[in-house]
Amino acid sequence: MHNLSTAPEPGEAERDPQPEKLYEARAAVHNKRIDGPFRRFKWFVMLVTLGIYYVTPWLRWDRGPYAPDQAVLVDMANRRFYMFGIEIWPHEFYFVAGLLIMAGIGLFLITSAVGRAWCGYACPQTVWTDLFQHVDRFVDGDRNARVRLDAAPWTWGKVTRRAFKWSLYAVIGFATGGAWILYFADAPTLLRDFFTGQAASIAYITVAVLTLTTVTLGGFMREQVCIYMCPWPRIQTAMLDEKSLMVTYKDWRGEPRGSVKKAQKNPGEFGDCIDCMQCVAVCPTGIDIREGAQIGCITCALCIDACDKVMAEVGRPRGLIDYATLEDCEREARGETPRPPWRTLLRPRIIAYTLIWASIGLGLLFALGVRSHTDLTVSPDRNPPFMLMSDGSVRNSFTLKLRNMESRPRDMEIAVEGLLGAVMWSDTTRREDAAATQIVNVAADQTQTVRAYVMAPGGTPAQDFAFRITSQDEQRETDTVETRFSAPGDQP
Amino acid sequence: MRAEAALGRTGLWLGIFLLSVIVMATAADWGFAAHATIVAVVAFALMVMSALRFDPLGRAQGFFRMPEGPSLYDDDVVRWGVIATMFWGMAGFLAGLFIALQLAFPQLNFEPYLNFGRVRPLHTSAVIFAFGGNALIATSFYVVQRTCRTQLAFPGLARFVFWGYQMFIVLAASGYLLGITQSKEYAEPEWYVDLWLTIVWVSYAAVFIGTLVRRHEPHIYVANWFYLAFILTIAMLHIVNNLAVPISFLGSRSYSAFSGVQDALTQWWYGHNAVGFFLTAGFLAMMYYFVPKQAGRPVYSYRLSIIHFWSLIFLYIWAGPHHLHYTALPDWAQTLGMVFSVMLWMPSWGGMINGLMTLNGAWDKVRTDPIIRMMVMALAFYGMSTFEGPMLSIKSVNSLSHYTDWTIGHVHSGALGWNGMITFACVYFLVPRLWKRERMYSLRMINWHFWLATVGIVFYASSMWVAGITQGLMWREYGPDGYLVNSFADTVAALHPMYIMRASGGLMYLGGAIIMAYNFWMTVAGHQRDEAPMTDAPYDPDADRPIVQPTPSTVPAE
Amino acid sequence: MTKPAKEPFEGHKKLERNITLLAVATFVTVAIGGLVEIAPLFWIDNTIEEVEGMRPYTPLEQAGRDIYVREGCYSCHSQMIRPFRDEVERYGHYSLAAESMYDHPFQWGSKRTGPDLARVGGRYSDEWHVQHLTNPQSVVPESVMPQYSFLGKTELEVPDASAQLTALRRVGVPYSDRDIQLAAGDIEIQADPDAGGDVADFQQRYPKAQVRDFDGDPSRITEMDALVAYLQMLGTLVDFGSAAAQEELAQEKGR
Amino acid sequence: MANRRIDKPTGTETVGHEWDGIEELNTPLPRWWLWTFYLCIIFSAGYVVAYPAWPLVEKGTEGVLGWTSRGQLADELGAADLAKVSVREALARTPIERLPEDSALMAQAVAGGRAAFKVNCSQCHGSGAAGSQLLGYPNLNDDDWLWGGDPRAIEYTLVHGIRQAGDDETRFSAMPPFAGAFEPAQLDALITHVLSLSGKAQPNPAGAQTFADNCAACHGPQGEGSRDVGAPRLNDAIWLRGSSRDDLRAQILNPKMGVMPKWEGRLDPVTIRMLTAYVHSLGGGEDFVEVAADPAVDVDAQP
Repeated sequence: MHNLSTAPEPGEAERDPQPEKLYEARAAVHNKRIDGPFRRFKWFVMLVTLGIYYVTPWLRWDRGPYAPDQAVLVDMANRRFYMFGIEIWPHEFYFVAGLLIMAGIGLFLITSAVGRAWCGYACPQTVWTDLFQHVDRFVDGDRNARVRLDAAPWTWGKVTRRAFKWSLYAVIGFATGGAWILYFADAPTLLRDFFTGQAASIAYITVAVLTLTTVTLGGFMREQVCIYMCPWPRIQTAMLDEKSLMVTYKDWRGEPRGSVKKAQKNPGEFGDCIDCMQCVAVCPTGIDIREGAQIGCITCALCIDACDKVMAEVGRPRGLIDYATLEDCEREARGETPRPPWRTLLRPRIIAYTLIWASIGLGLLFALGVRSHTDLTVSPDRNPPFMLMSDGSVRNSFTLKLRNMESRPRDMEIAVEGLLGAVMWSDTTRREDAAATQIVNVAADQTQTVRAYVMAPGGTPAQDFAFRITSQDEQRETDTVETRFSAPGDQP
Repeated sequence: MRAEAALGRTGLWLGIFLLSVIVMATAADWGFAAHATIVAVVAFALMVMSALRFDPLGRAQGFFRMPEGPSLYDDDVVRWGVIATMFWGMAGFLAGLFIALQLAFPQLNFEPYLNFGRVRPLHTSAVIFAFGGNALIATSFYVVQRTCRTQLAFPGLARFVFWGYQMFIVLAASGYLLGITQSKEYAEPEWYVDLWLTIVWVSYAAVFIGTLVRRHEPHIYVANWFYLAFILTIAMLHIVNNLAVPISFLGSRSYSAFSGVQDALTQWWYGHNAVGFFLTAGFLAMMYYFVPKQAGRPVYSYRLSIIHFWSLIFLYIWAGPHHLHYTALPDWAQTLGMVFSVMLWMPSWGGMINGLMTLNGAWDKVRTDPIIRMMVMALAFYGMSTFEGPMLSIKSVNSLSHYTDWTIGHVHSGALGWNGMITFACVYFLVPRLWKRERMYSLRMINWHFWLATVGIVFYASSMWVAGITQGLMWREYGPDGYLVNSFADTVAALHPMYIMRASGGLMYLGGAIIMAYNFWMTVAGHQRDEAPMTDAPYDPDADRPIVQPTPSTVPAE
Repeated sequence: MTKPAKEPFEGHKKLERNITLLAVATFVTVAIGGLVEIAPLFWIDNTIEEVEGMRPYTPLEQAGRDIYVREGCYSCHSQMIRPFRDEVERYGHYSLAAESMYDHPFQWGSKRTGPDLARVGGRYSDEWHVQHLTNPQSVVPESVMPQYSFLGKTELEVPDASAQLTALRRVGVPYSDRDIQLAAGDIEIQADPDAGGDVADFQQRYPKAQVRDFDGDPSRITEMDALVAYLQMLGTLVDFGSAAAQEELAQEKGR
Repeated sequence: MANRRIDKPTGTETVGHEWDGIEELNTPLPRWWLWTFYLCIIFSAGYVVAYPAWPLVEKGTEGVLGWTSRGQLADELGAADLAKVSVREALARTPIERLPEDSALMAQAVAGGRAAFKVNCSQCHGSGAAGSQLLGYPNLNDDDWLWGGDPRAIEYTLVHGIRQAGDDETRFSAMPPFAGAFEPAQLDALITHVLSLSGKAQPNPAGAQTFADNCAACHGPQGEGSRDVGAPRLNDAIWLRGSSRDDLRAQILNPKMGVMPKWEGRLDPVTIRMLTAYVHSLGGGEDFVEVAADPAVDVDAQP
């Protein structure tokens, strides 16, 4: 692959094969500016993704006086994850597992429907590489100027230019890392603290690390990340089949290649490809799509834009390089008409993925919708499991955790159910006030630990019973937990 | 002549039978007696069969429709190895699914024999040593013959290696259920089973090295370097880690020669390198032969092979202490374990790069060749878990991840993704060639297998990753009052949904393996499914260059 | 590794052509790491801290330990408290290497599906342990632990307690001749002190040994007795009461 | 090598060997790979200098940072203790009987007391504070108190201990041994009577007489006990040293009397206060009531 990433000139394949160097340096990719529908789409996706990334932390969401008002916030200190109207607690982390699985299946779905579209448009590595390539173009000019500058000796002019370019890299990197930390604390406060030197050291470290990695990966390593390091290109490649959309050079139409002049001289001998190398020149990963499928192709389709433009200029039909499935290519090569795109999209595999993906999503939504904002956990004392009181009655002690997931304080009633004659009191009430129920106030958005003492008359056998909590507001949410009352002579 | 041989064999089995009956009668504990019984039953059956000149192997070979007559290479053992790989694989996956369900639904423990603590080593040993080990033995015998252009040295010993290894598996696995274990993870078998394995393993080394000595190629192929490193290192690890003193030579129980901190480090020196040399070096050897074969492309970089081979085997051995971060192991050893794991990152990735870049010029096949697809996925998972591994070895990460399900997820992304997938790919490559069929019964079914396995891994890895982080965070969660928030039982309760998701991932993975077994059986039976064609690398007899008859003129093997 | 004039890695071809060289080079390469890391643990003195109180396990505790090993408890329970604030506050003082110096094999574990057990001794009552082992969910409803009710129904069988201690002595546990000689009787004494054995002598040989009927069934010695005896001993031998010792541990460098 | 060739799709030269149709390209190492490898090695080299890493003869290298995992823990625990300073100060200021009014502070005290209890008290009272009937360590979870169960009484017991020689204020009482004092039948009757006090046996006049003559002075006419002299209550369901006839016989003839260390001087006053709060919170704690308004006087009145 290494030589595919160099800009191949005609005759390059016969270069002198003297591999005397120990390692192969990365050959820089200087991709040419191009305009066209796919390029415009790429601009659009870039704006949207970067926009989401930079704007999200600044969105506000009113959650009342007891919770932060940042719309999307990962609150590590209090272990809460806020996303608009949703608030996830640590014990609900399975939502994250669900989301991860959805992300995985979602990528399967996208890949089988439209190939490596993720790689081509939405992947952060792609978006940032694109951004850095625009910086290159802005500072050093388009492809030819950059190739020349690369080869030129290190004059002061070149040094200044490079310094300017790399400081732009650093600014982008810093902005990337800087925005990241805003997701983990109140954005306006953190931003102020950051520049006044009052933020936590972890914030500075995170920004430093992310700046460095952004500049290294986006500014310098670029397509090498996709080709060598990232697992997704391989996994996605493995997921493609003959019905997947890929950027394809239609070799039966293009070959043999010949310039317009040659074709005019010898009509009928040459294919549509005029070997203008525009498809190679615009490629952000520096590959030659005409060599067929390869891991370096992230299917950004810029070569389609380039080729279509050239075809229009020379007056040949567009689509010499085009999104196509292998099946359609075979059909087209045989002279049949390709199938309409919806037939490719509506195949069983895609429908199956969509169903799996959607049902997990619906399941999660359902779980979110019906989850109670009141939650109770009970752990009985293990040592001693029961206690004989002086009047012969039997007492058990429990640690209850009452979770109030509403952002306002609430009173909760704790009741003992299914234990005849039992009374309870807690660490905040007096034993003299023991009764079958107790009221506890739970602070907003907090878990309240309550020691509950349950006492049953002497002779009560060991048995199962339940605690039930009921919120003392109009919702009257309840949660019931079964547990066990131990007594002398308990044999499980 | 044949009668004499049969008589001799009968006598041999009779001897073993009598010996095991004596052991059975005098055994100090009933577990040891049970194992002696197993040996006695096998010996008795073989004795009767020998006496009746009933040829069970021949019958079985007929049953599995193995090709008859002499062939270019000595592939009999390889065929048996492929069957064993699939059989133990299914057994191991099933055990894994069972224990995954036990963690979600503890009612599924059936005391005492099917309690989690006894089935868990059964699962790990079945997948690592039975499934992985058989795959390694079978492929190494296949590869070494072809890359050396010679037949196996000591064919009889090679058969002993295979059947002896199966005996080891049966004794080990039945031992776990009976409660015979020395409790060292991945080295649970007791002293006498260890001794037996030592004999088998030394024989294995003899066959393998002997074959290399007989080679008719001047150079030793890179796959064989890895196989060699795997065989030698496993021998070293196995012998040192299993040093023990039995209470009685007629009892199963023994006590490890080392104690406490020394025992711990020896064990994880062993345990980590069971991963490093069994599951990495050995499987890289498989990769180095089967990926270029299936892709029909040259290996990407000879130089990379050299650098990554030597750096991998040198560095891997040091990484054991990262299993003991923040334990009572001295800090200096922990530091070494961490830095060597970090340095191991690039050497590990060297194998991935060499495998994947071998596909340069053949990437189009990934779309249409389900076997290559599996290999690519295997290498992708190899890359991911060898990145995750060094990351988990960093002490601050490890302080959160250790003791949690994150480790379990990490291990399985390697085991299911890398070892499983590459083994399946090799099996699909081997079966048509070994049974002289044109192709597998169905290439589309390979596709199904691939998808089920992949989705299964997604479920498994994501749920365990989240479970691990949940667990790690909940353990160290402090309330505003400065005291711990969660009781241990709270963290157990929080994992329940993740355990169910994990089990469903395991079910899918097992489902894929069942499809493979069916596909295998139909292929062996000589059927070909009528289906839309897919690409495969067809068998090319010209590539099989003929074995050079031993003549002095050829390049001498050193 | 290479001279510039030559093709890189030309020297390696020698190894590729010679199986003996290749095998020896491979073996040497893989042997180094283990030697450097493991061997010093046997000679560096501060590997195992000097603490008071460690003693070999009583035959009953050792029998319980064998059951712990047999049931694969290490699959889910660690016996290694790491020096972290949360672990120290949850489980007790962090584990020392000295505390497992007589553990053949070690039981530090690698996964905590259940809690750490390094200092479970004395935390819960015998009755709790018996009930919990018999039916874990009856006392901890969230638990995913298997049931071990058969332990209470199975008579403890130690074929030859003396041979057991002899084997342990061979691997370095300092049992005295008397310990070995009295091993079988010691099991009875510890699990059934009222039967008339010389309890004082036993406790003098095994300081801090807890002597009682553990499983609530004095009529016989079951596997439950042995396992509970082992669990109740865990982490109780070394006395961490003295603050000076802790400070010394915290300040020791080069370990 | 004779059969080197250029591989067409990649344009790279092969090494020139072939095994079963497999060739090798002589591609140079990817530079980023090698450099990342070097970086990892440089990082490791720095790390092993900074941290303890290499085994030597006597010990391992110490690392220039002087870091140890145990030292780090000590620092962390120190920092955590520091964070609790304000709580400790508040506890030192608050008289124990006013503590239950401040539920936040009480919760802090209970949590701290739980930790201290595990270290200092669980050896005798058990980690669950359930004591031991066999060994006569009182159960602290129930509502039966030998010396009083309100916060002040508990703190007093903790500070001065029970039957501690050398502390004039220690709680002290002694039950005389009655070995040889009773005829066997008389003793039997007495035991029956004592059991009858809590409904475990039929009343019996002979025993009642013996009880009134010998025991009622301390244990009270109905066996209600006396906290002033630490005489256990005999008419409830709780038995410190067992309720079988044999247990009672042994205790009458040759009474065992427990001791408890005085914690003053061993533990700081705040820790003692936290322990008090914890023991009080176990479920049997009594409210501070006017009857025991001046426990110091009561204590002083002891024999």
